[in-house]
Amino acid sequence: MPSMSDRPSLPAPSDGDRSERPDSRAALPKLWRNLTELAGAPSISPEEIPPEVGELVHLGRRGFLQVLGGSAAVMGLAACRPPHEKLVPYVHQPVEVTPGTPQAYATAVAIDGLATGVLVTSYQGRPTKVEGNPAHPSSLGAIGTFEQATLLDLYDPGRARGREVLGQPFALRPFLVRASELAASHDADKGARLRFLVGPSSSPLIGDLRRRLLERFPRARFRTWAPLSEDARTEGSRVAFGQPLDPRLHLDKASVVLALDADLFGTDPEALRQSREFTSRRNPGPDLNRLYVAETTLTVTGGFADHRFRMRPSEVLGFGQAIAAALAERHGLAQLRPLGHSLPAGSPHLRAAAAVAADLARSRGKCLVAVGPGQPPAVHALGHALNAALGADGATITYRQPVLHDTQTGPDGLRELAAEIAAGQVDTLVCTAWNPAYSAPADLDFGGLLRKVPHSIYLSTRQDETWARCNWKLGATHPFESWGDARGRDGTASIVQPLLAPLWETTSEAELLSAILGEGRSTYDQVRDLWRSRARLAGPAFEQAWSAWLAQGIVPATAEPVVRATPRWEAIAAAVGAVKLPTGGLEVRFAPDAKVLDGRFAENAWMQELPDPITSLCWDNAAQVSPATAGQLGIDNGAVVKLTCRDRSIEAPVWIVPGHADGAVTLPLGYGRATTVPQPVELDNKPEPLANGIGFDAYRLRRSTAFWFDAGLAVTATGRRWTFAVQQGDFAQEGRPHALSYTNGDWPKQGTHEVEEHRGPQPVIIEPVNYDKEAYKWGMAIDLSRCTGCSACVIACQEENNIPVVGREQVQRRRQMHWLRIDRYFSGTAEDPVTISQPVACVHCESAPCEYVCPVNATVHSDEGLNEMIYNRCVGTRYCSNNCPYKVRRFNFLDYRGEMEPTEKMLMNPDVTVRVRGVMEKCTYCVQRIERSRIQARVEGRPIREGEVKSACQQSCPTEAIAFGNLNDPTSRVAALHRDERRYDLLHDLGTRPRTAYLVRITNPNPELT
Amino acid sequence: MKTYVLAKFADEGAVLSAARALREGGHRALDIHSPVPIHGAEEALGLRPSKIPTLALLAGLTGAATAFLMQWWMVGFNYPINVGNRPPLSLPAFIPIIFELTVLFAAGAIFFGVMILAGFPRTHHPVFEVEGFRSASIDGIWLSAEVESLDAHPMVDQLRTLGAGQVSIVPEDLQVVTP
Amino acid sequence: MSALFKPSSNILFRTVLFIGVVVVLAIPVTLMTWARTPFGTNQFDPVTQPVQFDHRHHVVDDGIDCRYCHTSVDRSASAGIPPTELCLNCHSQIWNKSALLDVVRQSGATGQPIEWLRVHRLPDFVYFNHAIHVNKGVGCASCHGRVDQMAAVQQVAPLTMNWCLDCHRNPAPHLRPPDQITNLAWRPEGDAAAIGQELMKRYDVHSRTSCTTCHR
Amino acid sequence: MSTAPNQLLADDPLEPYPLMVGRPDDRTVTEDVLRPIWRPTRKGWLMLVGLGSVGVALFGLAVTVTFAVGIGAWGNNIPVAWAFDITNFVWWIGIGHAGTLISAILLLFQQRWRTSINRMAEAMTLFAVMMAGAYPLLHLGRPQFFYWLFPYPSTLGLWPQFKSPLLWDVFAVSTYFTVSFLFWYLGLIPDLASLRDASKHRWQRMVYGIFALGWRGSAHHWRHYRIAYLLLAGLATPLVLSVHTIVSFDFAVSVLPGWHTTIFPPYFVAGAIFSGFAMVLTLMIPARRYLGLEHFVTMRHLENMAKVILATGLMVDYGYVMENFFAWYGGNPYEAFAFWNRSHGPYAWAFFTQMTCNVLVPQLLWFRKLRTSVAVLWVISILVNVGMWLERFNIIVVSLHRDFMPTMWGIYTPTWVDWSLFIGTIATFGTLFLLFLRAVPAVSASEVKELRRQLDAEAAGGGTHAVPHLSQTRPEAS
Repeated sequence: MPSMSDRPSLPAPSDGDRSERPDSRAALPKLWRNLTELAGAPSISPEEIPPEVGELVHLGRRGFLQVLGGSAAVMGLAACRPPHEKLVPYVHQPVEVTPGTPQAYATAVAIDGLATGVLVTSYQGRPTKVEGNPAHPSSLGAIGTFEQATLLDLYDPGRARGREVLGQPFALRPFLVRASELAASHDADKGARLRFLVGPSSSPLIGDLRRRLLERFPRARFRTWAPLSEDARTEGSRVAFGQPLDPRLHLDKASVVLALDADLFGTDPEALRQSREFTSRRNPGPDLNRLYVAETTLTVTGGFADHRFRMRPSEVLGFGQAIAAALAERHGLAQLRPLGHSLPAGSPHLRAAAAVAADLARSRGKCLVAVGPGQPPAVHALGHALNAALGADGATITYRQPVLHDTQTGPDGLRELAAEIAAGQVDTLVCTAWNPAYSAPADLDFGGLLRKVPHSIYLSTRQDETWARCNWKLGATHPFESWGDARGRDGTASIVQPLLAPLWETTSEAELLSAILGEGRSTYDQVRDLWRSRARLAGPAFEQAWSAWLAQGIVPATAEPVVRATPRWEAIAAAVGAVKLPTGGLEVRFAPDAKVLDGRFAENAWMQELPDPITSLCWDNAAQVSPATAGQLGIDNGAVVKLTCRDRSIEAPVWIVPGHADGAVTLPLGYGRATTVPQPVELDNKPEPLANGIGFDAYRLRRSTAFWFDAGLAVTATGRRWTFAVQQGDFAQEGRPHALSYTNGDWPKQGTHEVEEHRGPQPVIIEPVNYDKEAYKWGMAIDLSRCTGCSACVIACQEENNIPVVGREQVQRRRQMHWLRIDRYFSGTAEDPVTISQPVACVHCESAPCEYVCPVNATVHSDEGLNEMIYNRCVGTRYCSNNCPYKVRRFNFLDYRGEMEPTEKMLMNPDVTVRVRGVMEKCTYCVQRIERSRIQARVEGRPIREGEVKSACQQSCPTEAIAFGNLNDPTSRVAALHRDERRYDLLHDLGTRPRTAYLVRITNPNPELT
Repeated sequence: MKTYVLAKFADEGAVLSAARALREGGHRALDIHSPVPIHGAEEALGLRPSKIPTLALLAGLTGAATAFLMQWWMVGFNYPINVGNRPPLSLPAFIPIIFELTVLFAAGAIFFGVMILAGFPRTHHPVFEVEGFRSASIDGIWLSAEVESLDAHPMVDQLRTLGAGQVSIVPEDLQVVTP
Repeated sequence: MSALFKPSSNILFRTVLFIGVVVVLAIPVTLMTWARTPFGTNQFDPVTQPVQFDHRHHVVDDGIDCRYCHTSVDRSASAGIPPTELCLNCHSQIWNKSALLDVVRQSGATGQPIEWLRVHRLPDFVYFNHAIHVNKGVGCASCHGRVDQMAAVQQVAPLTMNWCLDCHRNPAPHLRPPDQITNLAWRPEGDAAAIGQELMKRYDVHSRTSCTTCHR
Repeated sequence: MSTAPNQLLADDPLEPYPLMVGRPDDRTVTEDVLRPIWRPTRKGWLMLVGLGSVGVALFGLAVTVTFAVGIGAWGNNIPVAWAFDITNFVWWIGIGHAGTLISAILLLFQQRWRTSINRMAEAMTLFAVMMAGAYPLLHLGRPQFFYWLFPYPSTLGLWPQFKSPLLWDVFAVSTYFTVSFLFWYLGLIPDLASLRDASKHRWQRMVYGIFALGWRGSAHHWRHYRIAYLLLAGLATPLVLSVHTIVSFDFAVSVLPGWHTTIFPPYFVAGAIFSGFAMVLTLMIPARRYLGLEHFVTMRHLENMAKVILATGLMVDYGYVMENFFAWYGGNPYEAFAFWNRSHGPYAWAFFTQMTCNVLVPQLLWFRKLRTSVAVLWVISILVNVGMWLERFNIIVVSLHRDFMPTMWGIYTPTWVDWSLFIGTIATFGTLFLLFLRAVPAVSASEVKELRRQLDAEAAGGGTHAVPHLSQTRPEAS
């Protein structure tokens, strides 16, 4: 990664006009203005149109290509051109910019206030790719779907923009004045009628602003709201230790892991690190760890588990208690006795509880119990107790002070605020939390209350439900557009630096808060001053440190210290004893959605089209039920049902998920958006709100008192039906050896020689070409033992390779374009299926069936044995796809790009041709990265180093399940994996000689349970 | 000075014997016109077998050679590319195109051979000047003799004696005379 | 005269047929030929630029090296078009009154860049990289010709795929010593072939004809 | 024309129907054959052409939409990347083959019953191949670059990929069309001359005169003509086999279960003749009525064609049996599934309709009563066409929609564009055929005249050799 250190951090210019939005304008204006002019915009003087909008909107398509400073441009195949296109250089070329060569900048993406360090690849000021920052403890080099998807949001023409106060549009300067006037009106009563509703934040900068705001308005109150609040988790630790502590799991140290309704590898904020740590011990042999999962909904974690116990949400506590009881009775952990409570006779989990307890007891100090945020505090407390009793504390689990400014982010705070608003005690509500009108529990009717507030100030990236109900509306600046800071879950701080100046007239949270403080200082200065004082540095020393922080993406030694946590057994016992769980009837469980999380990614096309890791649904959510429950209710896939719970009801289509707990319904949050309106600006093609009219809104059934699950749900069929967009055809392997799996026990004896027949040479008439003499023989290996199916690679591939989104209707026609798909297979019984996920992209057959049928040489082999796809030669007979046994080729049935908005073109990776209608495309092993590295290496007169070329999927993978590299280098990881005894080839008997090898999945079931 | 003498005959036997008689009398420039091929006409007129078959054979071989050399040079020599691990020169894969071009060239040669050997297109010919000759493509059987204008009338008499029905003379100036 | 067609009709008919055949054959042949002519390839078409920049003067008279302006030619895909400030490095001192340089000074003053016209254009799906060629001994002149003799730069190479392939298949004749890369006038002394072979080894040249070398 | 009732049935019990009813003299033959061209246009014909033009317009619309929107306007997807397009292509090509077979192969085998039907059959071939040829062009994602499939010296220095069956198709289909056209036109020349000489209006005579190229029925013409005609027939025969063999290679050389089969070439050729003869019947039964040529195209011809349909139908059935047998016996699970899926999968309806039309229905032709009933024959011929279309659909779509990777299984549903293209080609084909019936003799007058001479000779007891057949080209030694 090119170092960040040479990055200029220009001081904020002093001239008043510029200092309006100094942070962005100051840091990058030169680069940016040149960038736009670079693009050969018609020479419009800045006066004619507002700079933020105008220059970009007037940017021609060809224009942007010139951003590449004159290198061969990117897009469009059949390029017929006007004579002599424009070639527009910089006026002042920024020192760190080399036309035609990308830079990587380190920054951080914070979701619900918890930062993940990222490296962003940027071409002359155009961020095009988000990757994990290896130096960051929450990333370790991996990157999740959501962090990557934020890049698409950045360029989305549908983003909210501008400032509107009581119907009047405001430029920044007048707005600052207006805001300070409003603030002044609260000085009299010290802000008694001033309220802030913010999203979870760990940013020291925001913290500092909050402190200063409360100094000026002592009686004002800050409330934090997150639809996926982890209050129960915090509360649980408060019960267990008397103080809110943040447990940190060290899965690499644990041999036995029990997850109680915890989606460790899915939607958990630490999923990246946890996946990496857990799979680091996912190798066959004595050291192989074991994962038990007790959950309601089938999650990626559950699918990856060695044993999965499906139970209604309310049963988890009982299961935990049963384990506690067993540990107390049979394994001498007496301190657990008061917590223990064995399961009623006839419970399906009797054996399980006993076996898990025994297994945990066997591996004291090397085991841990994790509890998910969806479980009540008592269960968390129980979890802490179990960990303490099992000697996990300090060994496999450590505790830190929470990094969020407000430990309380859930419905309770919101309820109090709602009460205050209802009582008319709030004159001004400053809302920077994400869309509370939509995401607040239904019983609070927060959307309705908002209208009661005389001055409701809402800062948002979207014109969403809340936007419609507030009277001060501010388009929010994207993190990649503004300065700031954020902390990871362990407290490690990162400086958030802008990659480009704001694309549109927008405001950042820091700007808004300091505006209310009546301060005009740029965020850039504020961050630097704050960190100067925190670091107790000055002058050159600070500048040096500062640029080092920017370059590394983290501020060293800022992690929270580990604190000793001693469980308060009585309190825990009391809490566990006192807990009242809703029971009776069907249970409903609210779950974050794998695609849109809590709904904030609903407008993100990448996430919408990403197939759900379990159901493979896209552009939709569904009421998930088990086959048995569906049978009892007499409903099938696609049946629209009426869900009634405590006199509230919604209608939702049903999707039957094997392995779902009986007697419960899972409702993924975040869909059913009807009110997101497109940005009302003159766009060539107005973006339709993506999320409108798809899915259903589960928030309407969610109560602040039953936040995560509830009972007494009634389901009645409406007789209507709904057609889903499902990307996967069939979920069974049909007895075919595609995704191979063995248990740790069977593997050495039985598996090793069974796998033999799925690898090795096939008899052929013609002696195949031998690539061993070549300098490089690129290959890939995918370890099914590590793949959780999290889908990060799918988005990474989409981002790297300019893969278009085709939309719901086209997916229903089976025309999705993902080069890399994750096949998930269910085997065994529909009640307790074995789930296995298998990433499949082009396997680059050496004897490729697709090639010899192409009449025009559009797909052929390179001298190094890559299966090349040459888009500009393709005439689109689609014969190659017919003859591809892996069906990994994708065809541009329609013009999926259409006329792109200028900002959408900025997203395109200039190293990859943008495909036109009528051509075939497929995974290229990221050949653009290979060639870039090759040229770099050959210019420097050295061979390409191991690990220098990483495929996008490999780079993103949290579990390092994907290895890519040079098979002719015996020391490379991929070569080693190709030699591994677990290696096998997909559809080996066809003799296609694939370059991508798979490694058999090894599970580690507990012998007592098999 | 060429002149055509056309004689209409009642049946095929008559025209054949007339033709034979005239050839024995030393007339070579004879032709028989009929709606369907008359067996024995070639023999009666002493025509040598057609060259078409030879043409077709040569053209066919040319086609085959062209097809093979083309494919060999293009993918085996000029730009050999590794396609699906198969050798650039895979002869079996060349066969279909070799065959097709053989047929194409041969067929072309046959058709254009007829055009040239039969002297097509020739929309005008002196014999068309005789109105009655229109029956030649329907049911009429005609014999045409190409003679010096001075010999036209003797020829007419000779044909009459050989059993011709209507006889016409088409002189140089195409002014048809029906004696 | 009772015949349907006049005697002349034979000639007419045959002529028409002949012309018909010729036309049908001529169309593709013409197209293929045209694609190879300078009209088809845009060769030898001097481009008038917004600034009357004369390479002859700067290269020959002032002896400025190509890399002084095209700075990233040896380390990046793009050779780089000089920013206005680079022009002004000199022209703020010399010729700083010349009317020829109004555009440049204006650009420097207003921050509005100079809009040059592209002369050498490859299709968008072709990924040409200057750095690797320059570092492996391909001189500027090989593709750009004697720019030092051009009043206004023109494209001298056809820039067709076939032309690229010729060199990629047999690079030796097009190589030159490292110190001669930007020497537009360089000619190999002595046995050109031998020199080429020797340079092949020295540079460790592996010119490839695999598709993804240029198309990605 | 003289048609005595006793001539309606020949005395041979095996061949009860005569090749020609009556013994019309040359002039009558000419008049009978040319009459449909001279007589004023009829309402029925006009209505059919009008109907056809509507279909042509529909075809034009669908083509426009396809070019404007892209292949996405069709129902094709991944995995079913080929569907109606290639199905129709194979179907049309197959239909074309019957024409060449009748005119060429029957000529070589000296089958006299070819004489009065070959002209129509050849015309059908031409039009069918035109329709077939449209699809390979239409189905391209980027049709503007179709010429990349031809080996021409481009500035790219790149050539076509000669290992691809699609490229073989390009050569096969274009050769096939050219040869069929030359063959058809050569056969037409003597009749064009008759039209030139017999037509009433001068403009008619002029037009036909130009196309007759100055044919004078001269012995010099005939001697080249006859051998040329025979040689073309000799070339067309292997060509026909090669074309459908190559078409079958499109599937046979792939790795796809249900495609990768060695019996495809013979099985495809048999299927082609099967469907082709059915189409000839479908067209000829109404045509002979409309042209008033029942005495030239007699029940003998219809019955013979019915017999060919029965025979080739049985060959096709054998193909079905074999491919299913090997799918089971071969023991390849993917192969076995592909065939199981045809009869048990979502497209089972297509499979069973195909079996009914191609296996059961033709068996009716065992019965003379049925195969000599014009109405029954006509219905059967149409059913066979339907069946053969479905056969291609099953081979292409049903094999594709569920192949190796269950996760990529899918369903294909045609859009209105798919249907319009299909119907559109049928309409265009029909319209062209109607125009053909009005423009040139649908029965070869000159050959009928010859046939009559032969029949006369036989009647005179001289036997066939008394009057030479076209195939005997060498003058006997004198």
